[in-house]
This record gives sequence, structure tokens and C-alpha cells, in this order.
Amino acid sequence: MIPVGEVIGTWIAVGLTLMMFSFIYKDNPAFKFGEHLYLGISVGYYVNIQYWSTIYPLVFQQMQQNHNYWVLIPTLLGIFILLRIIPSLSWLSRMSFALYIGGFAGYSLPLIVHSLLLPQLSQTLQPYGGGVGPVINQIIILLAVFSTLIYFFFSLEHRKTVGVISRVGIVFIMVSFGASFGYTVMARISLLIGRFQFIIDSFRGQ
Amino acid sequence: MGMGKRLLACMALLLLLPLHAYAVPAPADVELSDVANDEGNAVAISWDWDGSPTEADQFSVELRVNDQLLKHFELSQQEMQTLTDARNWLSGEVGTLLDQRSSAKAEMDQAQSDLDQSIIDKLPGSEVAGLRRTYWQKYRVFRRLDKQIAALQAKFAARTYKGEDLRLKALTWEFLNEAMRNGGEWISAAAMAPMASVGTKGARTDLFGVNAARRNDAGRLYFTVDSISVPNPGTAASDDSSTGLEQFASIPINLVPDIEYQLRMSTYGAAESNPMDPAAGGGPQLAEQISLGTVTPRGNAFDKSKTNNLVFALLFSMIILAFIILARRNPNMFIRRIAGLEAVDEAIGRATEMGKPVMYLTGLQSLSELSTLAAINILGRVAGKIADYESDLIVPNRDPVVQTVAQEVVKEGYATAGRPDAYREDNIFFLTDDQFSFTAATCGIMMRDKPAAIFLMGYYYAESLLLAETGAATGAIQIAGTDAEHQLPFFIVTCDYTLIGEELYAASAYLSREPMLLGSLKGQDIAKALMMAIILLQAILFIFNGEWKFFKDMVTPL
Amino acid sequence: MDFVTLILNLDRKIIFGCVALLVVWPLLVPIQMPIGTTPEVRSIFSAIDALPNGSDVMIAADYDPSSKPELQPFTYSLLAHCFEKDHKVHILTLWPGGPALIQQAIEEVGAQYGKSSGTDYCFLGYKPGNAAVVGGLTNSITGTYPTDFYNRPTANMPIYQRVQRVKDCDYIVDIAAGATVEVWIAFASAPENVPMSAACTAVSAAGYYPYYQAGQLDGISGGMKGSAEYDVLLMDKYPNFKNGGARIAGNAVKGMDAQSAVHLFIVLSIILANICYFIANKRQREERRNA
Amino acid sequence: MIFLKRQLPIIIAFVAGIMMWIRYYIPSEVSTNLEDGYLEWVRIIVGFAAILGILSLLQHHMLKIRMKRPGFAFSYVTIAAFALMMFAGFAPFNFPGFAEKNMETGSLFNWLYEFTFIPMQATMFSVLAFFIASAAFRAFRARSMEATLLLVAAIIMMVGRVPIGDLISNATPTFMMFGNEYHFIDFEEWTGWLLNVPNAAAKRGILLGVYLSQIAISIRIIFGIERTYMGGGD
Repeated sequence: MIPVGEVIGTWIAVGLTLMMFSFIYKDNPAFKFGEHLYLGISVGYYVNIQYWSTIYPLVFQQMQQNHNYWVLIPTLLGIFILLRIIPSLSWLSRMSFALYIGGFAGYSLPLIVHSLLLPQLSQTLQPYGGGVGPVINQIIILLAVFSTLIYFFFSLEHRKTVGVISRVGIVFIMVSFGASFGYTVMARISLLIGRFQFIIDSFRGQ
Repeated sequence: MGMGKRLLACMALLLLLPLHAYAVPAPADVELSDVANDEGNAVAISWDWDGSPTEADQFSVELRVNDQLLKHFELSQQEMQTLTDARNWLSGEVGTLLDQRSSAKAEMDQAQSDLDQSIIDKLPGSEVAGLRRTYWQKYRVFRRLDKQIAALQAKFAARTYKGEDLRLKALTWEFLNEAMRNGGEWISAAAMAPMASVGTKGARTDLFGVNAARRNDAGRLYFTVDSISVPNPGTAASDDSSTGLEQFASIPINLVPDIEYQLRMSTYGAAESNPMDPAAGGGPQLAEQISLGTVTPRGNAFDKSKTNNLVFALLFSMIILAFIILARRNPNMFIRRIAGLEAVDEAIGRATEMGKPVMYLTGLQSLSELSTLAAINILGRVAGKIADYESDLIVPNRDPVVQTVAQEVVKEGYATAGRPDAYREDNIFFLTDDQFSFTAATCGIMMRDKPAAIFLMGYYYAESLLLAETGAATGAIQIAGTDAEHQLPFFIVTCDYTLIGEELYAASAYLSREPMLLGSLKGQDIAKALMMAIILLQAILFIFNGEWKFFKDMVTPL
Repeated sequence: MDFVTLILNLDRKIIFGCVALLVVWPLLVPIQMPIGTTPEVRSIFSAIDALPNGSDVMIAADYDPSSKPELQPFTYSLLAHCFEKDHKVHILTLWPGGPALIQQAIEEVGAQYGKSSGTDYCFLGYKPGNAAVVGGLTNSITGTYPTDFYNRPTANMPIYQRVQRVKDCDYIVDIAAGATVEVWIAFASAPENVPMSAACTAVSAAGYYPYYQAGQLDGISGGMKGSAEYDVLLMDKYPNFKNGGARIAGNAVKGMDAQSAVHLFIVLSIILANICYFIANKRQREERRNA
Repeated sequence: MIFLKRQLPIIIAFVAGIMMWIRYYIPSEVSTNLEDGYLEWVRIIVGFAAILGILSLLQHHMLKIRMKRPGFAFSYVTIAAFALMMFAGFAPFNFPGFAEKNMETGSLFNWLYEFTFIPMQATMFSVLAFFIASAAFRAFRARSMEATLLLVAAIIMMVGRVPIGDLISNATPTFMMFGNEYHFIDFEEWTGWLLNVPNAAAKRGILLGVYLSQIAISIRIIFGIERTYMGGGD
């Protein structure tokens, strides 16, 4: 026996899928309906998730079960953010943003240096060796990193030597963008395959 | 507070950090020291080892239980009372519920298998429906009991004030006490590990006063101990059935700072068969027991392994700050011309000619992101120009906070251009938080309003192509600028002009000539030059001598 | 209108039609092309496989329905692999759209392997704040997630008696549709020294190669192809997996024919368009010379 | 008042930023607790910030309906869908035929998620496949050296990373070099090199710049030079 809710649901899902696909033909009322429905559903979904996964456990449960009333301070700061829609009180939200963004700037600064900047820099300084092929690759990497950095160097006009090096930089940048593009095509096609798979499965009754 | 004063305050705070090191003497070939970690509870051991270690060479570290340690874990009278009370209360409350729950579970499982069977047997619908109803009844009974028990256990945790901590503490004390009583005071501190697995991250020499062992240095091994492993004494015998609190096999307990530990290391030679598998008959063969000496882990006021981080973070920050100050004095700093910016006027002019609006997107990230800020900066300039040309400006937003700021910036832009009356607040609106409903809605607006020029600035995700391709299909001039490198290829392919990566920031500095942006950009350039110098110098060093790794060591994080 | 102008001014709806056809056809009539595996995916597989049975694996499934076809198969295969090896799984998401998808996956695979929540795995759910959440996990998992997705207190769970923070986990896998891989590297993997791999959408895969190159990521799986490769590896090593339910095995494998077909079509159409473009250019030049 | 509106936020940002920065270098329990507490606060604040979006959205659609702007009827759809989702998530009673708890598998909330949200979002995303194909066809021309490079790299990736690439590689003849056997066309090898060498290196160059920008913005925020995030006005 197949559950009724799932059957109805699947057909609704197929209908909505086709409705959204109609956009590629042209903008039409069916798509507009779908677009607005999606908007409402998504916002409703996010409110629920935010409430049940953050505000409820971190604020209400903390106060009820652990009698931890410290959470009232961030709650108040959170409410300050909501005051942004009232122009005369919107300045209160600055306190919240100052704490959140200011603190986070300080929090992430050393971590960026430690986890991202230094390892990437250090990796460019690998000792050379391991045969002809690897050494050539290492030289290419060195050249690419250096010339890309030159391309994004804004204190010098791109003329003469700098122009040549930055041109080399743009070559590497373009190759890397090409790789990204190729990979992205793959991603998008997969998504389409997933969708068609769903429609086919629904029609086959799987 | 002026910026200079803030800078001074920062320096003062940093100077307040007292730096101290602490080490305890040990046998000649073994070096013991406290290492800085968050709780000040780690001990570093490095020692000489003949020959190169292999996977087969095992070792373990043990420590001797002492009174100090026991005392640390001893429960106070009051704590003991709290724990016993809470346990008694819980077993009283939960006792019968537990039995009820297990019988309810059995009933539910039975009902479920009946239901499954009925579906497999293709029984008539009414019977299946009846069974399904029964199953759901049983399920609800079980869920209710389960919820009650969980609530009581949560209350238990609340009653004992961090109840779990207290339980662990009690269990640990029991174990340590047992170890003391049995005379076998040596307990395992680190699980047995293959010798070859020890070492540090990468190779580096002594820098900034941190001496980590070198992997290339064949005979020197490096290892840290930060916890003792306490097997739960009650695992098999008493499975806490009266309270329903689940049991566990062993607990890692962090070393306690400021207590003196006596350490011993046992090494095991390779066994004939798999040394880690007692069933295979081999078992590790104890080779040697080395007394390591005593050591007291202390929390350091400064984590020395993070010295190079501090140096670089401060250096880069100071360069950037210094250039911002310089730029305030002299805002005419040179920044190279950025292709694509000339097109801005052209695009806006065309919109005016055609009598169509201009659309400006600030990206999909929140206001805290750099790219959004840059986009908003450029928006301010663009708004001013649009006000001059008397076109309409549409700005859909994904983030409500960005929306409010965008409104203010555009209003200001119109006011500066002397046309505050032309500003229409509801043209800068919030759509939705969700990425694809935002994209769908924006594409819808593009198709309906057919803007003559579209600016795609800020950070974009997968919707980049959808937006840019829809825009291209409507025939608009498109200028994109993003630091989202994944999306850049699409903008390059579909848009008329694209600002690549940091060019977006440079453009916002170039257009606004704001000292903050200019100086910061200049500072980054200098930092970049520094990095390029390091890369080049290290490469030259390598050419002369492959062993010279000064710069590499300097930037390798520990 | 001759062929060249026709191609250059081709209505895009024709291309849309071709793409749709090339996707649907191989799905209806599979060819089953053999799937090769790449070193990037093999290293994820062997990293998970090399962990001793019963290790703790933290899985961050940071995606939502929009990337479901690319990443959901990977989540299924990874979970199956972990449970096959009796690893303890800590799974969570930094994306608000994610929880329901993970719930589907973990409940289905968990049931298949007879694993129970709280003991063998814990589904921690969603918390907003990206780096703030990851940073919190490095201090205390149960502190950051006092309750799991089902609102049960985590502190009592047997799984969290041994594991207290990220550092106690043996491995991290980020299944990411967005830029969360950097967050996991910067705030968890690198500072806590826990090895990590990433399975990401094919879009971002190329962008993570610097980290792979620098050894900050053990492996990268890109998109549906990566998932298919993982399935192939899993089926090679654990033959019983092949029979272990159609939903898990080969979900991504099925799509690979269509993937190849459309890729080939796009490549050929680009080449064709470029040839026409050159001919048209040449013609224009000639006309100008003649004029 | 000016102090509260202008100076105070800057002071808060400065103190919080410096504290969180220095905390990183200090290994102690206080510093861990500081980090822990701060991160928890941030999680709560961010949770509230999300609600702001909803308020603005509703405001926008209400206004649209009140002013009877073109297409205002669709705003009813949005508001109704939102109300339905809220009802499903917050209703204090069980829905007949659905699971009892509002987030559980089989609940009305989950049903709506699975059969409306997932298909619509996934479809919206998959429409990209068509667009990417047409964009590749229309815009991908070897106009300049840069464009040609992008094109060639993309084509190698597109063919090389799907099963058909393996088929092509294995079909080409082989030759011997340095004692190893190589295929004349070996897509796996080529794509691997492309990704690991030029791609990784160029991305690294870009990333190094990006990290510096992030450091710069952090510094600017901490020292109160960057104030855009606070919004304009007085």
C-alpha cells in the first residue's frame, strides 16, 4: 500500500517542477505563481528552522531548564537588530553589530593568518626536487603565484615589465577560470539530471 | 578617541602579555617540557631514539597517580551529597518508567513488525489500517515515556549543576583511588601508538624561540600528552540501570595544570604477528621502560607556538594602518586605471537615452562582507551619476540590513547630485533571504522591466550565470564585479565588463578616493610586495642551497 | 540565410531542447559507461577506510535541496561507508535548508545498518552563524549543540562521553555547496589539527585545489561524478554494498551517461559555434576589402 | 546622545575586537570561556537577525497589496504560503494523518518541505543547465588570447572529467617513455595537471590577495575606521 500523502505530494512536486521549468520558455503566470509560492514557503521554512534550532534551545530552554539568564543580554541585542525597521530606534542595532562584527573581526584575524595565509604561502616555498617533472611544475606554480600577485598589484601601471608579467598572470587566471567553468558545467548538468530523474521516477511510479 | 590613541592602547595591551617559559630537567636523552595549550594541561616529550622508527615499534606513556591528583578529583562533602541526592531522586523517579519504556518499546516493535508483515502479505486494506492505528498508538505511548525520561534526566543534570561533570569527576576519583589501593599506581596516559606516528607538523628549525623537534633529525621524536584515559570501573558490573543514564567505556580526562606528574615511557618492539591483535597470539613485546622524570604542566600566558602568527598579523595590520594614516594626509595616492570603470558612464547614458531603468545588485552576502561593502560604495557613486542623468535605479536586495544601508547610500547619492526629489525609497527593496527565490524574483524583474544597464557587484553564488544570462537576453549592458572566484568565469563570458577579484575593491577605492579605502589598498600592496619578496628570496636560496629554508620556516604555522 | 548565420543566430530554445533530450534519453535507455576514479576521490575513500573501526567522523553536510542531486548521493555513500566501518558519525549542517535532507539520509542509512541515534551517530541539526558554530565546536560540541536535531539533550548521550570537541574526532568531511570548506579549514581542521576532506559541488571543486595542493585537504570530490566514483570504490571494496538497497548504491552512477552526453554536446556546439564565428569574421573582412 | 549613537558602538567594536584577537595568543581557561561565551552570543544575535528579513519581506508584500501594484495578487500567494508554513511549524496540536511533532519525518511541516520547497528550489537551480549550455554556445568565442585559453581549459575539463573522457583516453594508442606506458590522449592526467598546477597556483595567487583584504577589513573594523556596517545617518 502506498501512503496517500506521498502520492499527492509527489504529484504536487511534479507539477511545481514543471511550473518552474516553464520559465525557460518564457515568463508566464504559472511561473510567477510558483515564484511567489516558493518565496512564501522558503521564508516560512527559515523562520521555523531559525526559531527551533537557535532561539528556542539557546534562549528559552536555557532559561527554563538551566536557569541561565545570561542569554537575556544577547537576546536584547538581537531585539535591537529587529529595531532596524523603526527608523528612530535603528541606531540601537549598532550596538549589536558592533559587538558581532567587531568581535568577529578580532576573532577571525589571527585564524586567517594561521589557517589560510601562512599555509598557502609556505606551500609556495616548497624545496625543489623529485625529478624533472615535479621541478618544472614547481617552477610553474612559483611563476603563476608571482604573476597573479603582480596582476592584482594596484600601485603600478601595467606597462613594460610589469605589463608583461601581469599578462602572464592573466594567462594563468584564465586557465584556472576555464577549469572552473568546465567543472561548473558538470555541476549544472548533474542538477538537471537529478530533476529529470525525479520526474521520470514519478511517472514510472517508483 | 582618535585613531592614534587607539593604536597606543592596542600596543599597551599587547605589551602587557607577560612571556614566560617553564621546563623541568629530565634524563639527558629525554626532554620534558610544558607546552602551551588552552588549558595549560599538556606535556611535551622529546627523546632520542636509535634507528628510524617503523609502524611496528609501539610505545605508550604512563603516569604515576599521586596524592595531589587524587585530591584534585576528590568530591567535597557537599558535592557528594548533591550527587547522591540527585541519583536517588532520579532512580526514584525514573525506576518504574524505565521498565514501562522497555515494555512499550517491545510492544511497539511487535506492532511494527505485524504491520510490515500485513503489508508484505497484502492483507485487505481495512486490516492494515487497523494495524497501522495500533502501531501509532503504541508509538505514541513509547514516545511519551521516552520524553518523560529524557526530561527527568535533563532535570538531573540541572540539579547536580553541570551534573555530567560531577559524575565524571566521581568516576575518575573512584578509578584513581582504586589504582592507588592496588599498588599499581602507573596508569596509562596516552594510548599505545606506533612510533612512526610521532613527530611535528613539517620540518622547521628554531625560530622565534620555539624549539620543536625536526622530522629530518632522524633520532629525535616529539610527542605531547594532554589527557589520561580513565576506564569506567562500572562498565560491566553496574550498568546504572536504576537511573537509565547510559554507560560508556572509557573517559579521557585532561591533565590538571600545576600538579607534578611523574612519567614513564614503555616501548614495545615488533611482535612476530600483528602486535595490536592479542588474538593473533603476538601481543606487544615490552622492550624497555624509561623513567622520564617529573614535569608540571603550566598554562602559559603566551602561546609561543603562535609567535610567527602574531608577528605577521601585527606586521600586516600595522602596514595597513600606517598607510591609512598616510592616505588621510595625502589622498592623492596613485592607483592604476581599472578597465571597465569607464563603461559605467556609457551604460548609464544609454539607459537615459532609452528611457529605461538601471538595475544594481549588491550581491548575496551580508553587510559584514567586504565585497558587499565595496558594492555599496560603488552604488553610492553610481546613484549620483544616475541622478544626474535622470534615470531610474532599481536595487533588489537579499539582505534586509544591506537594503537599509543601500537606501541611505542612494539617498545620499541623489542628495549630493542635487536631486533629492528624484529619490524613490521603494525602488530599493528587500526580496527574500533565500538564494533561488531571490534569483527567480530578480530575473522576473529583469524580464518585465527590461533595464538598459545591469550592475552585478558584490558576492554571488551559483545564481551568477542565471542573473547574467537573463540580463544578456534582455539586451542590457552588463558590468560585473565580484571576488567570488567560482563565479568569475560566467561573468567574464556573459558580461560586457568584469572586475576580477580585488579589482572590485580597487574600483571602489578608485571611484570614491576615500582615504580609508585608498590607504588600505596601498597597505595591501605593500604586504603583497613583501610576500612576493619572500617567495623570490626563498627561491633564490633554494638555488644556492636546497637546505636553506629560513623563509619557509618563518611562515610555516606550527 | 545560410548555415553560418543560422548557427550564429540560433534560437536558444533549440539548445534548451537538445539538452533536455540528451538528459532524458540516456536516463530512459542507460548505456552504463564504465566509471574511472580519480586520485582526489580515492584519497578520501582510503582516508575513511584507513581509520580504525569505531573512529569518530564529523560530517558537515552544508548544502540544501538546490544541490541535492550532486551531494545527497555522496552523503548516502559516506554514511554507508562509515557505518560499514562502525565509525561514530557526528553530522550537522551550517545551511538552514539542510536539516530535512540530512534527516532523510541519516535515518534511512542508519536504519539499514541498525545504528541508533545517540550511540552510533548523532544528528546535531542546524545552527546559524557559520564560523561561530565551527569555532564553538572546537571548544565543546555539547555546549554548542545542547540538544540534537530531535531536541534531546546531547550531554547525556553515550557518543559524547568520549568525544567532547572537534579535536577528539578523527576525521572531518565537509560536504559543501558553498564556501564553508574554508570555514572548516580555518576554524577547525587547521587549528585543531584534525585531517579533513571535502566533497563539494563541481562548481567550487576547482577553487579548493590550492588547499588540496597544500595538503590542507586530503581529498576533493567534485559533484555528481565524485559521488559516482565514491560509489564505485565502495562497491569494489564491499561487494555486499551493491545489494544493499537501490536508494543508496548507484544513485549517482546512473546519471553519468547523461552527463557524458550533454558534455559532449556542449563541447561540440562550442567548437561548431567557433568555426562559424571564424568563417563569418573572414567573410566580413573580405567584404570590407572588396568595398 | 551623540556618544551613544556614534562613539559607543565604535568603542564596543574596538574592545570586542581586541579582546577576541589577543585571546587567540593566550592559552588559559579564561580565554577559552571568553571565546565560548562570545560565540554563543553571536549565534543568538544572528538568529534574531534572520527574523529581520521576514519582517521586511512581509512589509514589502503588504505594501504591494495596499498600493495595488501590478501583480499584487501574487503577493497573496506569498503571504498565504508563509502563513501555512508558520502554521505547520508552530501549531500546538497534531495534524491528523501526520506525525505528531512538527519537525519529524512525516509531519505536515516536513511534507510541505519535501513536496514543495525541495522541488522548487532544485528546479530553479537546475534551470542553470540550460542557461549554461546556451551561454557556452553564444558567448564562448575565441575572441582573444584570454578567451581562447579559458575555452580550451574548459573543453578539456568538460570532456576529461566524465566517463566519456576515460573511454576516449583508453581508445588512443600508447607510447613508451621513461619505462612507463602513456596514452597519447590521457584526460585524467591532463585534467589532474590542469587542476593541480596552473589552476591551484593562480587561485593561490588570488587567495593570498583575498586573505590580505580580509585582514585589512578586520583591522579597519577593529579600529573603527570602517563603519559602513553600522549604517549611515547620525
